[in-house]
Amino acid sequence: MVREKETTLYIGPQHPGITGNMMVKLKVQGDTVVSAATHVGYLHRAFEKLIERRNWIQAFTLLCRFCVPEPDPMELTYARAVEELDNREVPERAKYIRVIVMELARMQSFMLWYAGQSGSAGLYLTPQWSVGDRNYILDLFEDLTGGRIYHMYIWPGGVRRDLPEGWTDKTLRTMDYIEKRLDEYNKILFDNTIFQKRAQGVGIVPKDKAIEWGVVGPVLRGTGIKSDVRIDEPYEVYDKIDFDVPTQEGGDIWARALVRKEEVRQSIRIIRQAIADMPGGAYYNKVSNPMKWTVPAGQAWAKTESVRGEIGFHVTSDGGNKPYRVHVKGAAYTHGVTVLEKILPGQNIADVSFILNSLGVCPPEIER
Amino acid sequence: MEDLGLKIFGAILTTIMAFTVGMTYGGIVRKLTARVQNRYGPPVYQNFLDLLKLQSKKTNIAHGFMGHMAPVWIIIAAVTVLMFIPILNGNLWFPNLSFHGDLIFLLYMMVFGSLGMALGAGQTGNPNSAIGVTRGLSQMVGYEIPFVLALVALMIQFQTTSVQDLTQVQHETGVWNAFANPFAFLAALLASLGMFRYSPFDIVGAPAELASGPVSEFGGKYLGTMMSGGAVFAFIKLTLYVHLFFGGAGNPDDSGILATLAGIGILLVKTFLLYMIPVFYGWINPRYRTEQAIRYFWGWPTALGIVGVLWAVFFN
Amino acid sequence: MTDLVKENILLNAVTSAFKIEGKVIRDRRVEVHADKNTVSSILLFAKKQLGYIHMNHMTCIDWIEQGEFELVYTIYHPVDKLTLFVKTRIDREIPVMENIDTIWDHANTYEREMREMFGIEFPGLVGEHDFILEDWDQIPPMRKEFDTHKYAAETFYTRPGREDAKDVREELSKRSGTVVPDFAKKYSRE
Amino acid sequence: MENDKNSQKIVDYIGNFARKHSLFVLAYGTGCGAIEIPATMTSRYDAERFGIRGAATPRQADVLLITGYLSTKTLKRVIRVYEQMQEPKYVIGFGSCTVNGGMYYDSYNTINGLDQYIPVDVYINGCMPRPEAVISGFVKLQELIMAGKANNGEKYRENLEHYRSNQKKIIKNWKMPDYNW
Amino acid sequence: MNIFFLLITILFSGALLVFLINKVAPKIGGIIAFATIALVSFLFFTQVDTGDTYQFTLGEIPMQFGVTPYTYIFAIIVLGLGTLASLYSIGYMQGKKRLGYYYANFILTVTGMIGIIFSQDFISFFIFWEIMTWSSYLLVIYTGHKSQNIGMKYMIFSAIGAYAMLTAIVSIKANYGTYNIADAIQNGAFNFSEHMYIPIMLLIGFTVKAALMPLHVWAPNAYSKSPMAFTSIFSGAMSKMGILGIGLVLASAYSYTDHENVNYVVALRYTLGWLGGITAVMATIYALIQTDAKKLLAYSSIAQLGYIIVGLSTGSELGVMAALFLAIVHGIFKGALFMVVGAVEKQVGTTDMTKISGLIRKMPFTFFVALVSIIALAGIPPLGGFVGKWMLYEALITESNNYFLVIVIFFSSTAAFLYSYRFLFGLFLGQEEKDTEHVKEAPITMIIPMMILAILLMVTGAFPGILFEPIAHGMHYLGFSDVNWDMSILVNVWGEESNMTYINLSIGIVFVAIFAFLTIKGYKGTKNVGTKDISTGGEIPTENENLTYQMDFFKPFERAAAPLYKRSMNKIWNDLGNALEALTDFIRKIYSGNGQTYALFVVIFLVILLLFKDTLFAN
Repeated sequence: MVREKETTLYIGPQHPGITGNMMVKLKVQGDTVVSAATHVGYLHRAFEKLIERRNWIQAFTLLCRFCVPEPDPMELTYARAVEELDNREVPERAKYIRVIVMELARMQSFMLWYAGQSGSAGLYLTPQWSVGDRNYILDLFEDLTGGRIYHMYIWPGGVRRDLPEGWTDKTLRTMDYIEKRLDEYNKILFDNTIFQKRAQGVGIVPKDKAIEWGVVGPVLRGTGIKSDVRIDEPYEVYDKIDFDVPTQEGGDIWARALVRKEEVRQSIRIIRQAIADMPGGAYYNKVSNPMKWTVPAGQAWAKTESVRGEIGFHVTSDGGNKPYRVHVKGAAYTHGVTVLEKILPGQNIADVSFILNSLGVCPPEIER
Repeated sequence: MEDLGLKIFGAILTTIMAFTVGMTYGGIVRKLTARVQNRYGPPVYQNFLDLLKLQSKKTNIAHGFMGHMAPVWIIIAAVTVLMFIPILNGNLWFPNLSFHGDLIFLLYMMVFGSLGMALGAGQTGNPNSAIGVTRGLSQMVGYEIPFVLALVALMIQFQTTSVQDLTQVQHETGVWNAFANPFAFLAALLASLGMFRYSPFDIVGAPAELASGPVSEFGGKYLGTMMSGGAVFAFIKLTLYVHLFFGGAGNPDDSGILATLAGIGILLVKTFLLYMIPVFYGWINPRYRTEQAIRYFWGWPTALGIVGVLWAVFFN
Repeated sequence: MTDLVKENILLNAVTSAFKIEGKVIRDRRVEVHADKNTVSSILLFAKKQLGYIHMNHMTCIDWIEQGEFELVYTIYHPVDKLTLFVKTRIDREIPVMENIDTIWDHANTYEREMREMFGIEFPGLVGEHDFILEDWDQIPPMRKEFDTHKYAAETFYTRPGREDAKDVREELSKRSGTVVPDFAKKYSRE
Repeated sequence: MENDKNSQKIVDYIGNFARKHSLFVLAYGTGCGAIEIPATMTSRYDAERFGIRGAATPRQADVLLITGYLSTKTLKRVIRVYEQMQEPKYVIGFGSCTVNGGMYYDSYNTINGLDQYIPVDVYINGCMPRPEAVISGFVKLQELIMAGKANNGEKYRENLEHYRSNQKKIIKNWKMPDYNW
Repeated sequence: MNIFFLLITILFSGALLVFLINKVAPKIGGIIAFATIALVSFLFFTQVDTGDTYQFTLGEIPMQFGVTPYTYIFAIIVLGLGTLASLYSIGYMQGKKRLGYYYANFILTVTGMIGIIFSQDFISFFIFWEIMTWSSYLLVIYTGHKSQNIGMKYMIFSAIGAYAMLTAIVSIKANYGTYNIADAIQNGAFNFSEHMYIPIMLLIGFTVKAALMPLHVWAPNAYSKSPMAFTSIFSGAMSKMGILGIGLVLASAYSYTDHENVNYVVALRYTLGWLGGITAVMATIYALIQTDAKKLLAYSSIAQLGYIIVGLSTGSELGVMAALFLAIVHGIFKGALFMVVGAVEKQVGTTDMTKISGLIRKMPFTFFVALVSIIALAGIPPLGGFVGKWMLYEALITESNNYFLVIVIFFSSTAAFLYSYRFLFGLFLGQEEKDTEHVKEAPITMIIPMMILAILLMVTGAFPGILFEPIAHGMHYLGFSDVNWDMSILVNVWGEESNMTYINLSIGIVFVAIFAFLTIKGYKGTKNVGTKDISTGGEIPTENENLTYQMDFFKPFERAAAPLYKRSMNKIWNDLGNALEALTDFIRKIYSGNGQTYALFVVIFLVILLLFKDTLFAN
């Protein structure tokens, strides 16, 4: 066999710069990437196969593990798909709670992204801060659902339990705290000229190709295209809440970072509004015996805006007590394979991990 | 022969001191970093434990002779350079060989270790190591320019190339070189940021990019020995800077035990304060790309260095 | 509810152009059923003529009883905010489908996954055969006839004491000696 | 080799003390448990207090954290990484799925029972284990090290055939290079 | 018979014998060549004293042979390296064609150089200069048609140099009435009072051989395309002939120039110094982007010659001493390095660093020599290269006002670490690949000369005084006042010193201690593994994947230094290079393009000059 000319460089699966258990095989010439190939499957647990063996409610234990950094949108999307099949109404209060949970999830995921982004740029101070502060949001989740990471809180027909006493106050206090901290983060990361130099003009997703490549979420908004499921196809009570969808021109890492930076502010705004507007009443449109629950036959497609972009669930039911087929499409599915392989060639080795973080590549979402 | 005995004793004492101080500074930096990061942090002596652990690993892997030699080279460079820099100005206890080598020698001897490291890393065959080495060498070309400019400025300003004499000059005039030639000092200070390899110049072993760069394949006793060498080197760089720019430490007229201890105390204070500069800078900055780092050194630091040389030529 | 004007216009545009069946599911959701040979022309038509430039999703459902795979292409109009499902069925025995990664680059990923998980062949598809699995020598795992539990039990070591489908509450009560309350019993499995 | 505390020499004692307080964890997030590692390492829980810190490559690492289920594809990489680590080396199985498969007991792609394939020193159960649990797992490991009982690296080398046969059962195409030992 | 004639005769007859015997027994040609040069070296070092002269007349022209203390320095380089290179040739040239042609020209080149060293008048100097040029040209084109173009370029530049030199020689005769070098110097031929063009013309002639910018264009290709055994003396010794001339002219200019004309000398010094500095920088940064090891070394040679010229241009004791020391040491390490590359070429078949890697286990001795030479080249203590570099820096800092030249030189020598590492890594480190599995260590006849050179480097590092002694004599001859030197202590004018004994002692002690510690400690648990057993993130690389980082090795540096590569180099090199290339083509149209025509042309030019010297150069 003839030896290749370009050097092969394995970014992962065991590599400090990879965003999860996956591998990007780079062919490099000098320190410039010539070609990149994403290899996944290291985290394949056959969720979609296993869900076919679980009943409708048991699926939730698996669902939230689809993507660790942000489990809640998965639950919500699945719940909404099942609700559509089952024609199940959701109480107004549950919708508000769901919005709060979603935005909290967005914030904690932002904190993780923030840590990854600055960590991959070589700044180790802010990751410590933001992951530390993320614990406060996880505390809120713990109070609400009993779990730090995996919540299994959103169920078809509402949420599993009502807000605990004093939870809203605590949430508001946490929001105030985090808002204050965000200013400090910005001073360190976004005002830093070195970070700006590193991020500007690197990892550009071209605007004219973005939609065709299947780019979604903040990455798409970073190219200047305003696209957000919360606005385009409002679910829950997002149409009743006033918030902005930030966009930036350029399509580079810097633009995406700015979009995310603004988005987390909007999340705080949404949470405050949702808490203020929250109606009373029921929080759960009960399923009588979830273990024996059957859902009418049909297919449903539900999508939700997660922190990385649109998450879609295609749920098929044959009328039985188990889902016939659930297919999940996460944002990373396209970002991590097609987009990554297309934008990495020509980049510097130093920027590979940087770009991975910026695209929000989350391998369990790709292979499930 | 009494003289020789004293010399050997002094040399061993110097080495132990440099090693201990270097390791402890590393530990203190880890602790302080942790505090800045809202953490409690490891104990100050954590580095010693790490070293001990690495040395007590039961199996070790070398990728051939150069891989085996790399730590040796680093220690050779570290200890040899240490022998040739004055620890205390004119003190009888630590004269070592400081009269027998000058700045140019020191500059080149410091590269010796890097070369050994580079060769060892090269033999492992890990592409990450090779990339790390190329980055390190490229960056070295970057920061050596302002550093040498600063040194040349000092040398021509005081008409000497010996560290010992430069220290003595400061001791006699009472003016630190940092003030005698501020431009050269600034150039050297900025160059020192690259030399200490804290952020934003930690491009050699950038974890998220290259695993850990040149040391990717080194573990156990090899990594431990390298760590010791690195600790000594940290002390060397700091002491050199202190002697070049901060008036050194120690009283050449008094080599009594008290005066010596006082000298060491002053040296420790000065070196520690100096060490904090790259560390502080590193806390709040992300990493440069290699070419950005090189460009940085060829920008303001070099300009300052040139001004420093002109200052030395025209104002003295 | 709106009167589904846009949806019906879309449905008419597609069904009349290709003489196929379709329906409006609800607001913003339209589906058409196509023959497997016309799928790519429908997709191309939708992309070029109607502006459905974003492909959200592409999935496969294994209808083992009918002996068919159902392929669903979900495409989206970013301005009209409409979603169009193009559904087609292919024979389970001869699972060959047209490759559409010339229309959307990222269809490549979906198709590689389907090739691996369902054994559907896409002529002209580039990319390594091993996408998610490695050295897989059984029938494609997402097919309904593949019994994952049996396979796992045979292949992997099973730690003693681990049995399937036990009632957690009963097990817990056995261990701790407490009685399962009545209200809880109604949630039990059978 | 005897591993009673009584028979430990003073050298071993010092060595174990150092090993105990300096655990370099390999940066390998094999599963979803990796999400709690940042939390463990950062400000609230701060594992560095115990001398626990990250290591970038297996050569430098002491502890291999198996953060959750292992798919067969990852198992192969884990074995390779584990064999590249230098003794003494420790493995911590993280989460219920490493113990007995957890909720993935019926998945065709994840192993059930990690200790069949590589020796495990400490299991931490839970799904997922909280940072406190992780730290307590590490403390347990430290106790084992201090008692001289964490010598699974040697055990693996001695019983290599046993582990190899188990590994080869799962990894169908054993393309591992023979320079592993 | 006079000893000088005897030596020259031995060499000539050796060349003839080798050429003739090739028809009968080609295998012993190499041995004869080695024996000839070895015999000459032996005779030279035992029988010849400095100051011996021998006068005779050729026709009407009085000629003089002799050895001055100054040329003695170069005789050391030429004969030492010549002997070792001829020994090396035996192994290197084994199995190659046209051995008679090769060895005859090899000996002729050495003859030319020895002749230059012996010559004490300009006529014999020029004749031997031409013999050297001519025979080396024939060796450059040894490999055949591909190298014709390169050989042509070399020839064109040599011709430019030869014309310039000839013009100067003739006008010396015309103006000072002598061909004798010493007389001409005494009469003030180089003192810039009048006829300033004479030293400048001579310098142009010499700088071509010393590959100073902008007359270096021929060098990279000529060095890299000739047989490596020859390149080791081509670069190691022959370029020093240029240095010999430059040193002579400059030293005479310093010594004999009046106060009123001193500004010219200063201007010349600055010009040469900066040209040398720029040569060093440019050649260095071009060396570090080369992928062919030969070319890398060729550029590195140019850079090193730049340092030597910088040293000479200082005009201070320490500077000239540094230059002469560097000249000898450069001869040693560059000779050794070209031999290393030759060994690799011989054993592997290529010197393209993108294609080979990981030879260290296959060729450990060669690696050792390469390592030692590279350490010397990079100027890292404690080897000979450091001594030269140290003196050069000290000279520039203490004795010249040219402080920014220090920075230029320092930049160049720091950047030299880059290509030094590239060289070692490219050939010897990195992954061991299947396609170099069959490679074995070079034959013993190649190893021995390389090893001798490596040991010499260590000795010159520990006891530089061995070389300081002849250099000091030579400098006295050139008119430099008392030169301070010590066996193993380096001293600058400010009195600071670097003591090589202590340095070696310290390095030695620490080495033994740490090496023993690392080797003994955990001996049982220490394993040597192959280069495939590396952490690749847990993945197992397939066989055709390349894990050695070889392409565009210093890309980040290239990017950072992009302006240097782009603007100045494009302007200087391309404009000049292209223009000269065009000139080459033009001249090739006129002449048939081989060496004979060139020789004829030079002879005709000489005759014309001699005939019309009175009309052309009358006062």
